Amino acid sequence: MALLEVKNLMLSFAGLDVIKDLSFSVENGSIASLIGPNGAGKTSVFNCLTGFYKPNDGDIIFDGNRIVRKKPHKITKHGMARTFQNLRLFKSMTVLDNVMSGMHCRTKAGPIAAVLRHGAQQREEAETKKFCQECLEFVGIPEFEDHISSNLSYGNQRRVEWARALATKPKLLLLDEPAAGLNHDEKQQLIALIKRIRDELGITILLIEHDMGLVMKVSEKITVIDYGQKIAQGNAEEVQNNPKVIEAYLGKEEEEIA
Amino acid sequence: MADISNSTSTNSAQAVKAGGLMAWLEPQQNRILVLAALAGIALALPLILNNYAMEVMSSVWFYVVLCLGLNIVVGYAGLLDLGYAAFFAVGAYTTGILTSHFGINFWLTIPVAIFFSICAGVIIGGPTLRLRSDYLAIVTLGFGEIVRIIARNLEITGGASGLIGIEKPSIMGFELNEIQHFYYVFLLLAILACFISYRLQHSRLGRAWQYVREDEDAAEAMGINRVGIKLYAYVIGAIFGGVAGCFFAAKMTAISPETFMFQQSVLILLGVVLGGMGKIPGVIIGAFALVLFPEVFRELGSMRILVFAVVMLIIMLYRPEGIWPAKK
Amino acid sequence: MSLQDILLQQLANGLILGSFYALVALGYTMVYGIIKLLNFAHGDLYMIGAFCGFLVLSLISAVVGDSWAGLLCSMVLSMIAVGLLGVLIQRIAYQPMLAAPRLSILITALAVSMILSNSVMAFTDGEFLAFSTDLGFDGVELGNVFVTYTQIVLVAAAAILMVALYLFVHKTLYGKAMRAISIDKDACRLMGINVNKIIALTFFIGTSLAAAAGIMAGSYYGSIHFFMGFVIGLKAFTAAVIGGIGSIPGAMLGGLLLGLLESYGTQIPFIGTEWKDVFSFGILILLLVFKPTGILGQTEIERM
Amino acid sequence: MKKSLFMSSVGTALAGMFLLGQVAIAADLKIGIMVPTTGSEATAGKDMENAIKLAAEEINKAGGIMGMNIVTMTGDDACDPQQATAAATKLVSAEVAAVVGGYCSGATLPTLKIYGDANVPFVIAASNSTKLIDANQGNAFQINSTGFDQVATAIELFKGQGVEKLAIIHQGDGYSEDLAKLTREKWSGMGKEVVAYEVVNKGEQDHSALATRIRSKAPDAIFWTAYYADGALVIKQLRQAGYRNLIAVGDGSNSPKLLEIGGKATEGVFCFSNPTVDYLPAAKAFHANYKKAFDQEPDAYAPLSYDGMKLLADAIKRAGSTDKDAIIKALAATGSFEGIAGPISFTEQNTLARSNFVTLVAKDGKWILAE
Repeated sequence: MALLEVKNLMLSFAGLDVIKDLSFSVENGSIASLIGPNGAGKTSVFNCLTGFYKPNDGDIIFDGNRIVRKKPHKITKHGMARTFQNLRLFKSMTVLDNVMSGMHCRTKAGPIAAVLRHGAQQREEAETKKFCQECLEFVGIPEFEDHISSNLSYGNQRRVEWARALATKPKLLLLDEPAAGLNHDEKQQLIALIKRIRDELGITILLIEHDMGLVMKVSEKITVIDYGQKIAQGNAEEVQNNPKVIEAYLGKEEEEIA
Repeated sequence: MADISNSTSTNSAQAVKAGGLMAWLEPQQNRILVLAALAGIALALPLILNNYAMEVMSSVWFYVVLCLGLNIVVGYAGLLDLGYAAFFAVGAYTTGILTSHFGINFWLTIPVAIFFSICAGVIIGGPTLRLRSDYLAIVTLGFGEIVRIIARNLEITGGASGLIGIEKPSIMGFELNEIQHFYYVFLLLAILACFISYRLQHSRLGRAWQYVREDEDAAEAMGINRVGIKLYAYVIGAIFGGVAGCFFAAKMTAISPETFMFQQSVLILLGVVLGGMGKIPGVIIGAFALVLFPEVFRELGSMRILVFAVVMLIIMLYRPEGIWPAKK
Repeated sequence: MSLQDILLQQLANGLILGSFYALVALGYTMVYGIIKLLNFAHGDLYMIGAFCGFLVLSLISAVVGDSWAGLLCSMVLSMIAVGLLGVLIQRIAYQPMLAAPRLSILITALAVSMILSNSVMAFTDGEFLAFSTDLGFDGVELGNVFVTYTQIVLVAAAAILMVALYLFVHKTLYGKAMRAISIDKDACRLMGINVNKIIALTFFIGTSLAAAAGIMAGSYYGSIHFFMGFVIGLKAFTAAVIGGIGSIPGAMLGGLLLGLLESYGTQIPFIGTEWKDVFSFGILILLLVFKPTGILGQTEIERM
Repeated sequence: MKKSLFMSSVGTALAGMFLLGQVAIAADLKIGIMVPTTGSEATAGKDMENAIKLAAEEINKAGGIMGMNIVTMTGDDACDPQQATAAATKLVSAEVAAVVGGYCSGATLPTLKIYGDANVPFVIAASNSTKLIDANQGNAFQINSTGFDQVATAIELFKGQGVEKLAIIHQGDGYSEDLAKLTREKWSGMGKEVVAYEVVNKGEQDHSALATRIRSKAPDAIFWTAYYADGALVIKQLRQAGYRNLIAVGDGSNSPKLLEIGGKATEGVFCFSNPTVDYLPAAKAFHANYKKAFDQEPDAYAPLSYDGMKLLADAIKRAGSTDKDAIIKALAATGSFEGIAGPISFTEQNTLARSNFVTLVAKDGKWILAE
């Protein structure tokens, strides 16, 4: 059964179609990718999935729930987490505090609990802290938990974002260009990490990526879009040999040169 | 009592202190020592102060409560509220109307005032908290004025002259009618306000406010309902203002709409910003400055707002974290 | 007076009031359009304009008299002076804050507003000053509706200023740069536009329009005081929002609409004048909640 | 307890200051002055302070009261209820024998409880809201005629001018609303019509819509019960809208500024005023002395403030002691005190027994006594 199903998605801004009649699905437990040339509408798809954009038409079914037009925080609570293309950490807060933001939707202590600090609240805080430390350990930076997040290296800041997303206890993890700005070694570690997230934690992954090498290495299913429309779908090999895909990429390159 | 750190919750371990005082204050036991000493001084002040000085000090504690309440909205949640006096008015008028028109015991009016403050917070905040922050500022300003005009126009609120003859509260037959009594009442309220503020700041909710303040979209993506979280801040701030209003009405025994003008809201905001938004000791300093300045510099009294405004501008330009030092 | 006469007279009242709102609303909208700042100090600059005009007029009235010629001279001089003050404020207070969180820049603007009004209060001891001019009460009577020449001249002057602004923004290179900056500041910088200069120019124009409105109001109503900018500042902001903040024709439209709404509002039966402000603020709040883009404003799209 | 070191040191320093302030020199009689010396009403407040100090100086020159020298101490109420309670507590803490002053009724109101609880004699020189009567604990004495008297004076004028339909405008503050309400009650009680009862918001400049609305109701007279600054604008715009009938203004508008701002439009406007120096034959000497001492013209409430101090001295002499109860008793028994603003005696409610209001009319840019 598909964990995520996108049906006939439509999105337009000021009369301009950004996504046109897009349909695709992500199988439970798989690693899937969404690729396409610059400006193809990949991030817009993510924003529709996570509730930041309201699509004009179409349907999104996630884990048996219709989530289209729901608020982002509700979608996160349903079990979909995301990272951002440009880092969006809470810059002046510590790494651990950043990760703890993910646990917010899985905990419930309100203002009265905060003031009384009764047993349940203290247990909840302790559990939150423990789980978030585990998340940091999983992405490999437990030693930085007390550091202010903006003081970390770029690569480590990326890891904080992943840990933060993992702390929401997601079923599906959306990664928006996770390899952007990483060097070769970091990319290798990223590939390993993506696989570990799926294999060890059982979390389904959908990623947007420019780095073809990385996409081809990790993805089991690839959806290619251009101008907001799906032009190809399949495994790495199928997509690589699809003439439409080659045209979309090469054609685009030629335009840029011209 | 818990330690009062001037920082946000968790950046203590790797923090490097700027000043010697701050460094000395770092260990928990030193802080508790200072707090205990300060508590002793505050409790003992009535022994050495005359009535006038005590009147002024009660006013200080009173503004500490109001400023801490607004601090939850402005400092913690990062929302500019220019109509905070409206909540203060809701509390004061609830107590005033219930005691003078219906003869209800003062203490029973407090839960009613809290209920109405919550209602006012939800009515004002509910539809408006999703707005951009500058629109929110204007909307809250508008609501503040609306509340004042309603109080001015209605029969039950005593119209423009307001209410007089509000009963003074008593505890088990002991009537609170001297300034010493109110000094301790307001001191107690201020301590309670500090305690609640501190606990809230260092909680799941307090962190959520900080997330939303730093990056609304990222917070939303992490599963935080930003409108709900802001509403919490707004309503809790409203409760602080409402409760302060109850005691204000009881102490003054007379209230009129002029007390709840836009200038009052600005004054409270000044207190929050001067000392340092979001920091409890900073806000307390702000409240002190607010009340003591016109009393100490009587001849500059009419220039009070001008002086504060200049200081506020300088603070925003050169030291946005306020007078109270921040941990690096 | 017949009902028709009343409605016509209220139309005249509303248009005059609306012209003041529109002139002040333009400054809000221009500044907001270009740096997304709600300039709380704008109403106070209107007040400063009135005081500046008063000062200039009392200095030059010996030479040119305190009738139309004197008024025009003082208006031009104070528009320039207050316009420069606007630029100065932008440079000192707002420029360093552009990258800061929005809360900080809003508080800064509030501080500037308080500094302006409270320093005038300190200078005038909080007194009302009589802005006496020699304009007279003559006018034309149309049926039962009476309009003074002063009122006609005021509306005409406001109209001229607004048309001039519209032409400037839409027909000149500076105007084009202004519109470009409001869309994408960084792109403009890359295209070699001196962004800071254009922002300063915007402040200059917006502020001097407020100053013009201040002088016109001061001489028309006959008194000035330090607090006169507060109410009109709020009303003009409402007007800008009604029209769609960021839109210049919107500010003009919003100003006139609000003026008419207020003057006709007083004729509504059973609702006394004591509820007038609840009525205006209510409109503002409902509008912000349900249609924050106003009549002519455009929806903003924010990218992740 | 949460405070910083900084604050507590400020606190102790202040405490020290307050303590020092309490030391008084023997054989002095300390009298408190409560007026606004800062804020929007500072001008009027300082004027009252001057007049009271002038009276005290004259008494001291003449040998003081029973050999004691009068020392004054000013508490600034800033025309604000909150600051007024602080000022009143300050005066009470300083153990003044009595207090003279009181300008803004709203600020005076909450202080009545403080003075009442301390049983301090309080001569209220200017505040005259009728609300003060109920809050008075018996120790306060109003030497300015209250709103009731002003309403009576106003109604007399309207009746004499043959007015049938009246329009009333106030400004939404306690004082002007009180006056407007009382007038409305009285006028309707006489079986006549109040065709319009309106409010103007403080600080607003354009009242043309209101003027048109009122004109359309065709009243025979309009009564503005609030202050001069907004009053001038309202009158101007009423005239501009073509209203030609009678306009009267309350004592809050009794200022040359009204005529200055309103210009030609205010010609012929009636004003009800408490007695100011210009219309008091007995105040000639005071007028000259005040000008000499302070190099300025005495304002509206200077004569009453002066009388307040003199009355107090008189009462203390009659009481023969500075005992508070004795002074209060003597004040209440005042029978034949001749002040520069006229004779003073009190009703059972401690208000002035006679109306001291006069009717003025604007002529050639000046207020003159109306016939």
